[in-house]
Amino acid sequence: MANLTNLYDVSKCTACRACQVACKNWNQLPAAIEPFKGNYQTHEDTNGDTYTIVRFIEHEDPVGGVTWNFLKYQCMHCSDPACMKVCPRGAYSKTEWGATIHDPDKCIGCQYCTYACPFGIPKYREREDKVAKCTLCADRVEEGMQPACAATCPTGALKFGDRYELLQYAEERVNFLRANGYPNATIYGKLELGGLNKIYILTDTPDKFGLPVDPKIPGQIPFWQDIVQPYFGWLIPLALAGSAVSFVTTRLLANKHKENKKGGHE
Amino acid sequence: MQLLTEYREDVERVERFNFVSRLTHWGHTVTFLLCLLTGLILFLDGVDWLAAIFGGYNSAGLIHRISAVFMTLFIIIFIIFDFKGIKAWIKDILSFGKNDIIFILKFPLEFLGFEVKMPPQTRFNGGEKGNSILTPTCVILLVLSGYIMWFPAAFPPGLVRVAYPVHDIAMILSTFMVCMHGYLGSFHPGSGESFWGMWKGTVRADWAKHHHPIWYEETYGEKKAE
Amino acid sequence: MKVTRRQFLKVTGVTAATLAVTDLGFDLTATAKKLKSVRIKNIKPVPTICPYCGAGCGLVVYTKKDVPANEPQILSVHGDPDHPINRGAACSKGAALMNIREIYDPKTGKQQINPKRAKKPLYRAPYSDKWEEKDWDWMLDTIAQRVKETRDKYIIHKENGVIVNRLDKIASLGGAALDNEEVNLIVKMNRALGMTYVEHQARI
Amino acid sequence: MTNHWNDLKNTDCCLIIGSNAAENHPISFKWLTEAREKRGAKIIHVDPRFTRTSARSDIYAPIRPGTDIAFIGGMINYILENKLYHEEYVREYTNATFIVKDTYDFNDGLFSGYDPVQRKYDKNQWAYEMTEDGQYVKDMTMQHPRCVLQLLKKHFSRYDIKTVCKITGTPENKYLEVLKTYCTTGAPDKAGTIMYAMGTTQHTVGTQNVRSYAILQLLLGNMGKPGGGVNALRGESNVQGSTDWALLYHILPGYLASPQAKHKDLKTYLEMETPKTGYWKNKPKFMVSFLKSYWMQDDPEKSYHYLPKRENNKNYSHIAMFEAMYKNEIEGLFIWGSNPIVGGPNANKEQAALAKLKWMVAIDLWQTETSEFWTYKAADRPTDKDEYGTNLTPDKIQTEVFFLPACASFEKEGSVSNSGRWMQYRWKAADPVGESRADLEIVHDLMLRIKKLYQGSTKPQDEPITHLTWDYGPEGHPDIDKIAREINGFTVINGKPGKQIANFTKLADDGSTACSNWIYSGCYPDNEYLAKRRDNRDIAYPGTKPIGSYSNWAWCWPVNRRILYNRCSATPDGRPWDKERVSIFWDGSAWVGNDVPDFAKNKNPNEPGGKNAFIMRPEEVGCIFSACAEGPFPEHYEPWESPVKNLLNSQPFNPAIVEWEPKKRGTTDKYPIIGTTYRVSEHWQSGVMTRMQPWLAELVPDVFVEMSEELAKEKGIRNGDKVIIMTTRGDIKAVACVTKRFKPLNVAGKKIHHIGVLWHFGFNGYATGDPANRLTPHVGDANTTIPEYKAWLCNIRRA
Repeated sequence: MANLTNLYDVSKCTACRACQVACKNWNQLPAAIEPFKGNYQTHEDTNGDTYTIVRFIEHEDPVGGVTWNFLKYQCMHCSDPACMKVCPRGAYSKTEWGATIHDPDKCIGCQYCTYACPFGIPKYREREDKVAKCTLCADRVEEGMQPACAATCPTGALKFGDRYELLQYAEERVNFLRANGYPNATIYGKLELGGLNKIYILTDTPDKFGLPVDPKIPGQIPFWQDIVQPYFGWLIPLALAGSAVSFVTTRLLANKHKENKKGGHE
Repeated sequence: MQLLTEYREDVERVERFNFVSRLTHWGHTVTFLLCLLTGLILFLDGVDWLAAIFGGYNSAGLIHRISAVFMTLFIIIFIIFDFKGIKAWIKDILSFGKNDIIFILKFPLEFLGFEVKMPPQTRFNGGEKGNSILTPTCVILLVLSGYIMWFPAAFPPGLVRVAYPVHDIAMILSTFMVCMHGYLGSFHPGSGESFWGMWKGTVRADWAKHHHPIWYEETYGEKKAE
Repeated sequence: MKVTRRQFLKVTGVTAATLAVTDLGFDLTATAKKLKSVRIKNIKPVPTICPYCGAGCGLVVYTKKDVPANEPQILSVHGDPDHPINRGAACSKGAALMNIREIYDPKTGKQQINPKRAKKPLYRAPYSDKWEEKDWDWMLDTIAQRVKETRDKYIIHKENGVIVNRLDKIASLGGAALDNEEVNLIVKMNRALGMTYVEHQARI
Repeated sequence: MTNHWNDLKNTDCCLIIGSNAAENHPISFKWLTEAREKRGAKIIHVDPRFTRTSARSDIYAPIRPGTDIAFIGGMINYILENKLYHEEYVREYTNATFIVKDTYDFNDGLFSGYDPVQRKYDKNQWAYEMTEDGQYVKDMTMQHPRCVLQLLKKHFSRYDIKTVCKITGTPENKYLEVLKTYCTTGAPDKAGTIMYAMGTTQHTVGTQNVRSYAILQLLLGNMGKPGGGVNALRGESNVQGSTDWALLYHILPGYLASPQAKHKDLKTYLEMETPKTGYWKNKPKFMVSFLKSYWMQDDPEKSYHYLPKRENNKNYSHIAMFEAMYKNEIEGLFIWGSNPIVGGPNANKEQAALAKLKWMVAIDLWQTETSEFWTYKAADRPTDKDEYGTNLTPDKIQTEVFFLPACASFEKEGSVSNSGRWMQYRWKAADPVGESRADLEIVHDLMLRIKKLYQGSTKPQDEPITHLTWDYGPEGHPDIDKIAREINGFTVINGKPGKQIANFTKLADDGSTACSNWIYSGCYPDNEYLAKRRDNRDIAYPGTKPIGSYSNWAWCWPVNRRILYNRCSATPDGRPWDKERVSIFWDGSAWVGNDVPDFAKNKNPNEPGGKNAFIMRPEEVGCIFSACAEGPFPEHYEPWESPVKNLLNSQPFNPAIVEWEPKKRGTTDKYPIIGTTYRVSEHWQSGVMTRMQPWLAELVPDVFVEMSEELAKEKGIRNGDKVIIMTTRGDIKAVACVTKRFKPLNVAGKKIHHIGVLWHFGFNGYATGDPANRLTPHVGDANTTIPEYKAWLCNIRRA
């Protein structure tokens, strides 16, 4: 089955933050009111009640002048998600069309996923002692609707559809942007981490939007998940088995020698 | 078949572990096992039955955290009330030498029940020293990494990410050690008196003289008397 | 499931949607993952127009039926996919429409009536520092009385031989967010009373 | 808007000036984005602040607040000098060919006929030259020295690029870019649109700002075309409708002037107010039908006197109202969902004025700051400054306050008119909260009770009430259908409603028809309220492409016409200027196409008047030259409070404005920084709707003031610091937002700092903060008295 995903074109985004509200409206999330700290972007990061935020980043260079970059930031729905890898409860799963979804009934709030995620996306929700994140509105999509953010986007900066077709459109669009004043325009999410199920059309390099240029799953995660978890654990049964063998052999040998009453070390 | 050696009051006994040491030891035994079992729920897949014993995943998590706090408290108590003991213990561990290496090399045979001639040992033999180095180190790592994982927001993300494998590795190593130690300290026929040393605090003087001659000499022997 | 070109276009909102808001033309119900079934399924939305700026975007409100007036009724609010101006879109304010009536409590996550909404007529007596709750009848009667008192005292019927029927002592302000039918009546009342200070947001 | 939202997709170039469209009208960018993608359209943003609109524009040109006329004047000059105007259009569809009398003159910022004492002009000095039989004298070659085009050329010749940039602070290269890009729309098959909002109108020269846009668009031939027009982006869901309904002192519904004492009877009124030419010559029909809708039983000659006649030439506007209130001249006040102590200019004074009322009725969804102006928290100020005696405790405030809870827009039903004049219905979706009620029910019940109090009165001054036709059913819930039918209009038979009329062309001046608002006539012609229509097909006229008219969606005034002045979307002989974007055209026997013609349907282009595209004007052409309070052409005047001298004339500010508080005019010695107020996408107007909503309070939780890094450095302010902003009217506290997007302006070689403050805030809600309007002055435009919120002087320091 084809992957369905969101395409986000920063060159069309006016940062109205409708996506942020529509997300709360659909996912029934309360507000998380924080004081104003000098940037339009009130939340520095997503939180347990805010699955998506729009970043506001200012740049200035002597030639191009001031630019104000906006970036909608949320779960990237990685094809091989680290959150899914580390979750001890198997709360994460991939839908067959590419969304990474999280089952709150299984979640125990351990937050391993939060720190495993190269984008720091799953966030702890204190009032439930669980982690929460963007679902790509899987419930809506499975009923034939678009995700809430894509449906509400006034300018069409967010489009939802077939990943392959959206990538084709993104290529055209990036070529257009490169020829029209954005020489560094690029696609993000096509190749990153083996292809994200979230595609960005950027007017500049990813670092100008606060995106990791080459996102990687932190090295500790595969070491932990692929080596420690499956292999180290065998030491424990080994110890138990050794003890059992010893329990038997010592007694067998003791019966044999009899005189061994006094010996032994703990 | 006899599981434990008999506790005998009719012979001379000498103190091997004071009350604080024993409290710490047994306190850790309980909290460690609780943490282990509740923690294994996450480490192993498909152990819902184990979670069910503790009343589900959430209460297992709660028990894990409470036990961990007590585990920490025992360490603190130990440090506060028996600092001298710790110093002596560490000193003894650090005196790891030739005799200890020979002990460890020969140990597997003894483990299986063969008669082996061991070199004289200090308060702790080579195996115990190994255990004394590894297990507390692992426990400290478990405690530290555990708190990092409990309060991830208070630590740098890199440290949090390291904490997970560290917690796991420390858990595996310490569990390995605990299994061995638990067996040797109780059901291994040779352990004999050492169990009572930790349970009641005293061991038979003759046993001490035989198994830990150097320590016995230093503590209860003539040298001490001087 | 195979997404055809036509279906893709529908999903991306390129073609104008039909009245059936939820029908986007493809079927994903076969997917194995169990999800909460969509809460607006089989609910007919009520179209409204966004109450904020002058764009006049359409919004649709999904409500639970048979819920008492003072309890949360709204399931969701979306941009109206049939509306030619916004085609299903809504800005942050429009998307938040539900908050005018209902909010989610940050402590419990529970849906509740927005506690800031005024629920009862209130009266502040001269020199008082607090509101008193009053019933509608008392309020309307007292206001009508005040209007009559002030009007009877100050209405100018004739000035220099010309009938002017002018009342400069009562003013009316506001109304830009009200419906046409409402402002029609407000203007009618104001002018019939003789009011001259009739102003609203278009001036500021 | 002369055009409408969907039509923005038809544009080739969009000049956004005095508007932050992307933030305050986000959906506009849906259609601009489409125009950009499908047509390669360019978007230009001219604004003092680099906003989210600027971020999405092709060209951003900074401008000093209050210098739009200089900016546009320079464009007009550039167009005339380089002959970039659409000549045929200008010749046929505007008054460029008209000859003006030689009494017209202009000297050092003053037109002829100025009376410095009254601060008023004698507009007769600027009259057209007329033939003896009452025809306009024209020169179709537009060479006559006193023809409008030549006068225009002369007037704006002083607006050269260098001077303009010195005044506006716009870098020359950016200005040139704007000129070159926008002026290409003068080509016959191109269309450029101007989008403006309160950044244009909230000035002492607001009206002339808009006039300058109109001149620009007429010169480039952009009026009446799909993708063109002068488009006011209106800020409230029904501010268009409520303006059409005349919730304003100077008009009656449908833009009929409200009577003054000088209009001593109906006959005099109609004689004075009805022009001889243009469609307004039908005014008697509209006025009489209006009177019939109010007092159906009475003879219009009599019921005319039931309407109040205001004092001749007295200003009753918002500022005047609060000035009068402050002077104890007003006793009672109704507030229908308005919040003047946050949204009104000089909010401290307006708050103090409320305390002088005897009684006040506030109708709103929430406790607004205005409804709680008498509380302790309302008296809270960040500094000791108290210029107007606002610092009053409740025990000193006499005002009796009645608060009536209103229900939300989706808890009731009714229609609203958007900026594009579309009248759309909103259905009831949820129940009102608590005891809250629809404003319709409130006004209905209230009026019935007032009528009851006056029942039986025989006093002549009570007749307007006792005779008032108020036939919408018993108390409780009025019959909205009856109201809608009255809006459309019907015949009157024996003082009773007869049949619905088709539209305003069927109205009569003999009392046989009633219609409460003639421009809305046609919304309910038979038994269907057209505002409820939901057919969203964009049907094209055979042989043309659809242009986004959506003519079967809802209804639009006048007579469902989606683009005004659409006669000029076609050549003088009736062919479309652009075959791709056809509005209407002459098919040999009638005007047909994708819209309702703004013209007589069967009038041949070649018959007399067949090219007169602006039928609402007496001249029946577009007015490049048009008498406003401060002159027939826009001239640059500095804002009332300005840090610099006018480089074009020696007038300190607009010579025709009223100075309400001359002593409160701040000067640069104490207040060297230009201040401006504005809104953001996430909040709405005085914030009383949005600050009460957690989801929106979350997005913008506090009042902030934007400033450049340079200014912040000078003042020792860091990003996120609390700061105090000071003007002669008051001080407020706000959070500093230090940004690269603000730059000091270079005005005539002088470095000028400017700051911008959000004005959404007040002391109630999930997000609270000081109202920025405590800083703004009580001074307004010379024609409309719209306050000058957008340019004033202030100073700033760390709190």
